[in-house]
Amino acid sequence: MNPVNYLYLAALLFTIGATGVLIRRNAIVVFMCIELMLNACNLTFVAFSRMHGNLDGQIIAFFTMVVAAAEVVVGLAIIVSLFRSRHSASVDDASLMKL
Amino acid sequence: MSFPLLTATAALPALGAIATAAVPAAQRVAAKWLALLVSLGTLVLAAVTLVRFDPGGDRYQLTESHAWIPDFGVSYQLGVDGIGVALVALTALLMPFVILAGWHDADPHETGSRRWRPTQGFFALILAVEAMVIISFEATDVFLFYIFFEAMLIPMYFLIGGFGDRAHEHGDAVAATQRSYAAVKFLLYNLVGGLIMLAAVIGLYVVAGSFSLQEIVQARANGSLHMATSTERWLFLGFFFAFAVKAPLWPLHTWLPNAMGEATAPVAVLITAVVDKVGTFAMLRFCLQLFPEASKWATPVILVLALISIIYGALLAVGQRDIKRLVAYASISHFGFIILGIFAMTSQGQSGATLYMVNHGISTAALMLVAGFLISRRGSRLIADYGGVQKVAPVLAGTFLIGGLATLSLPGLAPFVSEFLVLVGAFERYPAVGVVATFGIVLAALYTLVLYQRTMTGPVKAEVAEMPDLRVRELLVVAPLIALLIFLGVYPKPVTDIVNPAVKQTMSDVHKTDPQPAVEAAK
Amino acid sequence: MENLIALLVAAPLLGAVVLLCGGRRLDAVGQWIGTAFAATSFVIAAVLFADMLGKGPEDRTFTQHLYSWIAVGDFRADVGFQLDQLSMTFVLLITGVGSLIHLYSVGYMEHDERRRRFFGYLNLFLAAMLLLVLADNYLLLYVGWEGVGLASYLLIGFWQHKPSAATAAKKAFLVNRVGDMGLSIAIMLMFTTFGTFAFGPLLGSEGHQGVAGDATQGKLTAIALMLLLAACGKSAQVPLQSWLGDAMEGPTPVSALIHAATMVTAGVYLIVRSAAVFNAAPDAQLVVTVVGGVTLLFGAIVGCAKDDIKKALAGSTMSQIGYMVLAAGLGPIGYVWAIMHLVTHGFFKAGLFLGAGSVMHGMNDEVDMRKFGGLRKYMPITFVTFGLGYLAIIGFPGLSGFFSKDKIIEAAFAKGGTEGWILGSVALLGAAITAYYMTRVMIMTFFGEKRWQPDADGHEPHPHESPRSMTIPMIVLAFGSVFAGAYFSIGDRFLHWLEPVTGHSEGDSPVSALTVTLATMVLLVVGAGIAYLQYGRSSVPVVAPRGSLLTRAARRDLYQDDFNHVVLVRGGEHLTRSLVYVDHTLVDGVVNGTAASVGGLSGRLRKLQNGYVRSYAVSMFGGAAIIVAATLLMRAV
Amino acid sequence: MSASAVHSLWTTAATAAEPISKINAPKIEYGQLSPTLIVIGAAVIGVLVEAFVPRKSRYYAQVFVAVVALAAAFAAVVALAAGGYGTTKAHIAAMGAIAVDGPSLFLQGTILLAGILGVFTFAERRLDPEAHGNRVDSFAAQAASVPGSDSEKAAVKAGFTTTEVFPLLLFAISGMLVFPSANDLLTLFIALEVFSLPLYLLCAVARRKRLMSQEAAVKYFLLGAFASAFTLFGIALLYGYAGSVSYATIAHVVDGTVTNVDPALAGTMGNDVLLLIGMALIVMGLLFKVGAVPFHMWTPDVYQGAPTPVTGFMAAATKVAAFGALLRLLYVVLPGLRWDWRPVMWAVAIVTMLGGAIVAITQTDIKRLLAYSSIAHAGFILAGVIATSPDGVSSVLFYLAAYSFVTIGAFAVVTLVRDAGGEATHLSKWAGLGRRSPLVAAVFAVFLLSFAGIPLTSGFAGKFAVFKAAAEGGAGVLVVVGVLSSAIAAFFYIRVIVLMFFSEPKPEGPTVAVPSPLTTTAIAVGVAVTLVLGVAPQYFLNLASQAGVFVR
Repeated sequence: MNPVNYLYLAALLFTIGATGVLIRRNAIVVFMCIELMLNACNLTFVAFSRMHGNLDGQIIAFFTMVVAAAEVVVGLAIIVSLFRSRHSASVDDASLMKL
Repeated sequence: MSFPLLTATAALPALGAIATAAVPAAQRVAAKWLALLVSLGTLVLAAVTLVRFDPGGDRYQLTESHAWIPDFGVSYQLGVDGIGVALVALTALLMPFVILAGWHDADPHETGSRRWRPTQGFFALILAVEAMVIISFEATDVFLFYIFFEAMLIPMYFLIGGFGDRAHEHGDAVAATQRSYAAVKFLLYNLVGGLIMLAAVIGLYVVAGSFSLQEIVQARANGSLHMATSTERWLFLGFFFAFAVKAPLWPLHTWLPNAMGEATAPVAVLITAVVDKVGTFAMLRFCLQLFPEASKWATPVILVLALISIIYGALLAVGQRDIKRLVAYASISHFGFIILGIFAMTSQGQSGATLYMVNHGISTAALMLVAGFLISRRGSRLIADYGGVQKVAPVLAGTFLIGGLATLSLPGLAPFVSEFLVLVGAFERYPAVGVVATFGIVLAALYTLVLYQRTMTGPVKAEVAEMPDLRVRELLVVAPLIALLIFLGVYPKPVTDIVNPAVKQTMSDVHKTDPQPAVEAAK
Repeated sequence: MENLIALLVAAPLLGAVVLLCGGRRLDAVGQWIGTAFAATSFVIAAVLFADMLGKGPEDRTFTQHLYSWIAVGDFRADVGFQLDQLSMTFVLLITGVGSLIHLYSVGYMEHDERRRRFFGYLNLFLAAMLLLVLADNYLLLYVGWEGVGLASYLLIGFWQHKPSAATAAKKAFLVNRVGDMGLSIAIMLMFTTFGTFAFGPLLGSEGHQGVAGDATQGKLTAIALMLLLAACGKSAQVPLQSWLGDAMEGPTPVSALIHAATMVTAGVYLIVRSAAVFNAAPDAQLVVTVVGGVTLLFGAIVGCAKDDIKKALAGSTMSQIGYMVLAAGLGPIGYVWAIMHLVTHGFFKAGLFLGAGSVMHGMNDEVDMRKFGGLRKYMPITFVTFGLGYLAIIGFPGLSGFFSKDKIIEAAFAKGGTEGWILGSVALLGAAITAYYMTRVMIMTFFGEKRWQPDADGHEPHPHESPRSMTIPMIVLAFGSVFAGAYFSIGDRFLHWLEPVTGHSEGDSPVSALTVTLATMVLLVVGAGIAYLQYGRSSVPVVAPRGSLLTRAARRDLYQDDFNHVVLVRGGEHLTRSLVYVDHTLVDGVVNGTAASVGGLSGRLRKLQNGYVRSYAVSMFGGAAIIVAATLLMRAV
Repeated sequence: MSASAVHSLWTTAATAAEPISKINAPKIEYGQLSPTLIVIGAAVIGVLVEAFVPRKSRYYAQVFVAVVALAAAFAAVVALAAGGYGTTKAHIAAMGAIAVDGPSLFLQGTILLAGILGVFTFAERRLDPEAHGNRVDSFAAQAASVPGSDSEKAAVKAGFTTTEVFPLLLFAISGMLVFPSANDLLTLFIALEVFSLPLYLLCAVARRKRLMSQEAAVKYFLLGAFASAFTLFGIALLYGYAGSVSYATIAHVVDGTVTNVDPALAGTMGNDVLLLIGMALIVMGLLFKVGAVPFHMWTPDVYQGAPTPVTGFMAAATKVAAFGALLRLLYVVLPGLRWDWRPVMWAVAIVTMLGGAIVAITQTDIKRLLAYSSIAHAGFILAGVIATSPDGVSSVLFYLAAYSFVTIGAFAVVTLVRDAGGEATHLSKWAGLGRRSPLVAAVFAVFLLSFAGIPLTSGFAGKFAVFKAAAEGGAGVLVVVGVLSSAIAAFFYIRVIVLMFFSEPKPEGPTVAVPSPLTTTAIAVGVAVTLVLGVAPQYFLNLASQAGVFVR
C-alpha cells in the first residue's frame, strides 16, 4: 500500500485535532486534541521515514512521545489546579483577563 | 589639540544640570544660585567662542572631531560657522535672564514627599535644555544633531508640563490638565516630526554612507555622491517636516500657543526664543546644504506657507484673549518671516533671517518676561483682567511697551533691521511675496498696540490698583535686554559681520546669487 | 562745522533719555531740562544756518557720515546726514517752533504730575523729526519717519487714562503704519531698481545727476505712488486722513507742534525731497495733485462743521497741507511754494493752536466753541495773536498766508491745460471756504456774548489770560505769521534760497497773477461775509442745530471714518474671530481628529482580545492558514 | 516511491551480516556545550536540593546554586567567545545538533545575564508584608493548594515557599540556551518544549491573584502546545521534503546543491509544497513565541496573569531565544527561500508593529501595556530580521540585548508599586507617583523613554540599528511604518509619564516598597545598560557585528 496514504491520514488527524482545539470547551478535551495533533505529526514522521528509507523519522517519533508525555504532566498539573480552584475545567470560564 | 571650547560650552551646562539636580531638597536657594552661576559661566565660554571665531576664516571653526559610533557612521563632530556661533551666543546670553526671571517660578507649593525637589528639577532642566540646544547648534554631524534635536524634547516636556503659572484663572486642577495637554501636544508634534526625520536620516545614510555634513556637502559638490532627484526630494521633505514642526510653520503651529500659554513665562521664552530657533537654524544648515536642488524645488510652496504664517499668525494674535497666547501667535508670524528670509535665497534674506533669529530671541524674551511679571502679579493671563496698569506700575508698562515696539519692529530697535532685510531679500527675488509680507508689519502694530491699550491704558482696574512696580531682580532681567535691543538696532554690524560670510557660503551651496538692480542690469 | 549736524539730533535725544530714564528726582525740573535741550539744538541750527549763508548757493550742502549701519551683500545703509537748504529750512522751523512750544508747555502742563515724561516725549519727537529731515538716505529717513510716529503715538495718548486718548493714539499709529508700508515698499523698489536708496547717488546732488531718471516709467511711477502713500499717512491726506481729527485728544501744545507745524508736513518734505523721482513720473504727479486737491476741500468742509475748536483747526490743517501737497504735485512749478506755505503755515497754525490752548486753559479745558463767545475782553493777548494768525491763514493781504497761498493758486493755474484750470479753481474755492470756517471760529470764540455755563460739578469757568510762558511764544509766532510771508517774498528770497535744491520753473499761467490775487480777495470776502452773516449777526445757539445734510456729514468727517469702522474694523474683527475658530476646529481639529480615530481603532481592536482561549486559538489557526496560503500563492504567481 | 527501492532496504539489512556496532559512538564537545550543561546540571542539583535540603535553608541553597550556575555558565560563554568560537573557530558541535558560533554565544550570554537578573527578582522577599513572621516572595506558598483554602492557610502559616521555581527557571534557561543554537529541527523542537514547559508552570504559581495566574498558565499552556504541534507538523513536512532534519542538509536541498541524491528520496525530495508549508508552520511556531500578530493574543493575558518577576524574565529571555532561533532558521536553512518568506514576514512585521502600538493606546493595566509594547517591539525586530544581511543579524542581536535589560528593569519596577491587594498594576493607581517617590518614577520614565526610542537611550540605538539595516536591505516601507508606529507608541509611554509626574497623587494611592539589594541590583543594572547602550553603544555594536555570522 502506498505510504503516501498515511500522510493523508496524518493530515486528516491533524486537522481533526486542530478543529477539536478550536471547538471543544473542556480543557482536558482540548488538551487531548493537541495530543492527537502530535500523534498526527508522529505518523507523518514515520510515513516519511518509510518513504525516505532512513530511520531519522522513527527516532524523532520516539522523542516526540517523550515530549508529549512531559507535556501531559505539566498540562494536567495546571489544568487540575485550575479545576480545583474553579470547580470547572471549561476553558471559557477562564476569561478573567481580557481586552 | 587645543582646548575643546565648543564641547566645554555645551558640557558646562550639562554638568551644571546634574549638579543642580543633586542639590539636596533643603538648599533650593543654593540650587538657584548654582544654576545662575553655571549659566553665567556658559555665557563667558560662549563669549570666548565668539571672540576666538574669525569671520574671515574657514567656514567651520573651532572644530572638534572624534569617532563615536563608527557602526552607524556617526562621529562626534563639532564646529561653528557664523550662523551657529551667533545662535550659541544668543542661547548662552538669554539663559541667565531666563533663570533670573524664573527665580520663584518653581518654589514648591504643593504637598510632595521630602524627596520631591521641584526647584532643583526646574533649574536643572533649564540647564539641560541649554546644553542640548548649544550642542545642536554646534553639531556638524547630522546624526549628532538629530540626537540632541530629539533629546531636548524631554526636558522641555517636563518644563512645560511640570511647572505652570503660580495662579490660574480656572484653579489648579484645570491648570494641571491643560498643562499636561500642552506638554503632551508639544512632545507628540515634535516627536512625530523627529521620527519622520529619523526615517530621512536613515535614508541619508543609506544614500550617502556618512553623517558628516562637510563630507556629504563636498561629495555632492565634486560629484562623487550623486542623489536621484526623487530621493533628494523625499529626504529633504523628511528633514524639513521636522524643522517646520519645530519652527513652527503653518499649519503645524498649533502646539506652540498651547505650550507657551501653559508654560511659565521663562519656559515660554525658552521655547520660542531658543528651542524653536534650532528648527530654523537647521533649515539653513541642513536642508539647504544637504539638499540644495530639492530646497529650490520646494521653495515656492514653502514661501507660500511662510506668507500664510506671517499673516495668519498676526491675525490670530489680534484675536487672542490671552496675553501669552497672543505672544505665541506673534512668534508664529515672526517665524514666518524667518523662513521667508531663508528660502528667499538672497544674501539679504538669509542674513536677515539669521539676524532675525537673534533679535526675535531677545525681543520676545523682553516682551514675554515682562508679561510674565505682569501675570505673576495679577494671577491671570486674560487681557480683559487688566487695565490702566501704566498708572500704577509705569516702569513695568514702559518696558512692556518697548518690548511690544520691538515686536512690531520699530526702526531703531533690533528687529527692524532683520525684518527689513528679510523683506528686501524676499522682495528682490519675489516682489509680490515681499509686498504681501509687508502687510505683516501693519498687523504687528495692530496686535501689539491693542494689547498695550487693553492692558496698560484706560481707567485703573480695581484688581490691579495695588500692583507693585518692577522689582530690582525683574528690572535686572529686562533692562539689559532692552539695552541690547537698542544697541543692535542702532549698530547691528557686530552680528552681520559674523553672519555674512556664512550666508555667502550657503548661497554658493545652493548655487544662487543675488539678482542685479534693474538699472545696472539694463546697462 | 559740518560735524555739528549730528549734535542737532543728539541734543534732544539726550534730553529724552535723561528725562525718561531720570526717574522721579527730575520731576521738579523736568520741563526746564527739556526746553533747554530743545533750545540747544535751535542754537546749533542757527549756527549752522549762519555758516550756510556764508557759503555760495552751490556748495550749501553739508554732509556728515557717521558709520555704516547695515551692510549685507549690495544692500548698504549708512547713518549719515545731509543738510542742504531744504533740510535747513525744516531744521529751523522744527527747532524754532519746537523750542517755543516747549516754553509754552512749561506753563500749559504746569499742573500735570507726569510733566517730566511729557517733555521727554517732546524731546524724543524733536530728535526723530530732525533725523527725518537730516537723513541722507531713505532707510534712515524711515527711522525718523517712524520715530515721529512713535512720539506722536505717545503724545496723543499722553493722557492714557482717557480711553478716547488711548484709542486715538493707537489709531494714529496704525493709519501711519499703512503709510509706512508704502515707504518701505518704495525703499525696496528703489533697492531693486537702482541698487541704492541713498540721496546722493539716487537723487543727485550738486554737480552730478542722480540715477533716478534711468528707470522705466512703470517702476518710477510705482516708487512715486508708494512715496505718496507714505506722505498721505503722515500728512493726513485722503484716504489716510482719518487719524488727525482724533489726534486732537493730545495736549494742545502737541497738536500745535506735531499735528500742525511740523510732523504732518513731513509728507510734503518727502515729496519735495524726492523731486527727482516725481519729476520723472508725471502720472504719479497728477495723482499727487488730485490727492492734494481733494484733501484741500475735504479738510475745509470738515473744518466748517466742527464745533470743537481744535477739531476745526485740525480740519484746516488738513486742508492747508492739501495746498502744499497740491503744490508739490505740480513739480518744479510748485515745490518752492509748497515749502514756503509749509513754513508760514507752521507759524500761523502753531499760533492758532497755542491760542486755542490758551483759551482752553482759561476755560477749564472746554473745547466746544458754542460754549465760548466774547472772550476778547477776558484774554486780550490771546485774542490779538489768534486774530493775527486768523488773518494770516485766510490770506489777508500782506500777511504770510497771503503770499504763500496766492503763489500756490497761481502755480496751480500755471500747470496749464484742463487740470490747470481744475486745480486752480479748486484752490480758489478752498481759499473761500478757509475764510468761511476761520471767520466762524474767530467769531464764535471771541465775539458775541458769553455762552459758558457752570459744568457738571458747578464750576463756573473764570476766563483769564494765560501766564507769560504761554503768551510769549504766541506773540513770537504771531510775528512770524505776520511778517514771514512778506520777508520771504520780497525779492524772491525764499525762491533763490531753495531753488538750488528743488529747482524751479515758472509755468505758463493762462491767467495773470493779478487776476488770481483779485479773485482770491473776492472769494475771501465772500467766505468771511457769509460766516459773519451766519454767526456774527445772529446769536449762536449753545446746542448745535441739526443742520443741513452736508453739515451733518461734515460733522462726521463726511462718513469716511464710519466707512473705515464698518469695513476695516468690524470686518477685521469678524475675520480674526472666524480665523480663531478655524485654527481651533480645522487646523487643530485635523490633528486631534487623527489622534481620536487612532484611539477609536484601538478601542475596537481591543475587543478582539475577548479573553476566550479558543478565540485566540482561532486567530492563530487563521494566521497559520493565511501564512501557508500566502506562501503557496507567492510561489504560484 | 518504487517497490524495488523499499525492497532494497531490507535486502541491504539482511545482507549486512556484521553487527550494528559499526555505528561509531557520538562525539560530544563538552567544553563547547559547557554553558548549557552547567545550567542543566545546576537545575538537576536544584531538584535534589528540593528533595534533601531542609525547608528552612532551601531558599538560600537554591538562590546560591542558581546564581553560581548562571554566573559560571556566563563565564563559560565569555571564555568560549574569547577562545574565538564566536568567529574563527565557530563550528557545528554535538554531531551537528548544536551550532557554536557568534549568534549563539551572544544570545546565550544575553539570556544568562537576563537569567541572573531574573533570579534576583525571583528571590526578592521584602516587598510583600511578612506572613506569620516569614519573609515571602511573589510565589504561592504551595502552588498545589487551592487559593484561600485551609491547606493554603496552613502552608502560609508553616512558612512554606515554592522554592521549586529556581530549578524550573534553570530548566527554562537551559532550553533557551539550546534554542537559538539548535542546528537541527529536532533539537529545535526539544529545546522549545524544554523552555516552554517550565514557563507554563512558573506562570501558575503567583502568591496573589492566583486565579488570574492559573488562568494565564492554562492559556499559555494550551496555546503553546497548540503552536508547538504546528511546529512539529512543519518539522515533519520539512523532514519529508529533505529527508533530514539537519539544517545543513535542508539548506543544501533547498539550494538544489545536494550531493549524491539517494534515488529513494527522489520521490518526495524537492517537493516545494512540502517545503513551503513546512517552513510556514515552523516559522509560525517561532512567531508565536516572539508574540507577533496574529499569534500574539496570549501575550497580554499571560504577561498580566503571571507573577511579575516571571513576566519580566519571560518577556526578555523568551524573545531573545525565539528570535535567535528564527534568525538561524531563516538565515541558515531558508536563505534560498528569501523571496518566498520575505513578503510574508513583511506583512507580519507591519501588522505587528501597528497592531501592538495601536491596541496599547487604550490599555489601563501597566503589565498589559508593557505586553502590547513588547508586541510592537517584536515588530521592530522583525524589520531587522527581514533585512537578510549581516547588518540585519547584528542589529537584531543588539536590539535583543538592549531590549531584554530594559524589560526586566521595567517589570522589576512594577513589582515595587504596591497597595493592599499586592502590586498596583492599574494605571490610575500610578497617578502622581513622581510626587511620592521621584526616584522610582524617574527610573521607570527612563525605561519608558527607552521603549519609546528617545535618543541617548538603548532603545534608540537599537531601533536605529534595526531600521538602518532594514533600509539598507531595501525595506524602506518597513522603516516608514516603523517610524509611524513608534510615533503612536510614543503616545502611551508619554501617557504613563504624564500620569506619574503631572497628575495629582491620589490620597489612597499605592506605596512604593523598599526592595532588597536583589531587586535594586536588577533595576540598577537595567538603568545602567539602558544609558550605556544609549550613549556609547559602539563596543556592543562591535560585539554584535563580530557575532553576526552564522556557521552552517
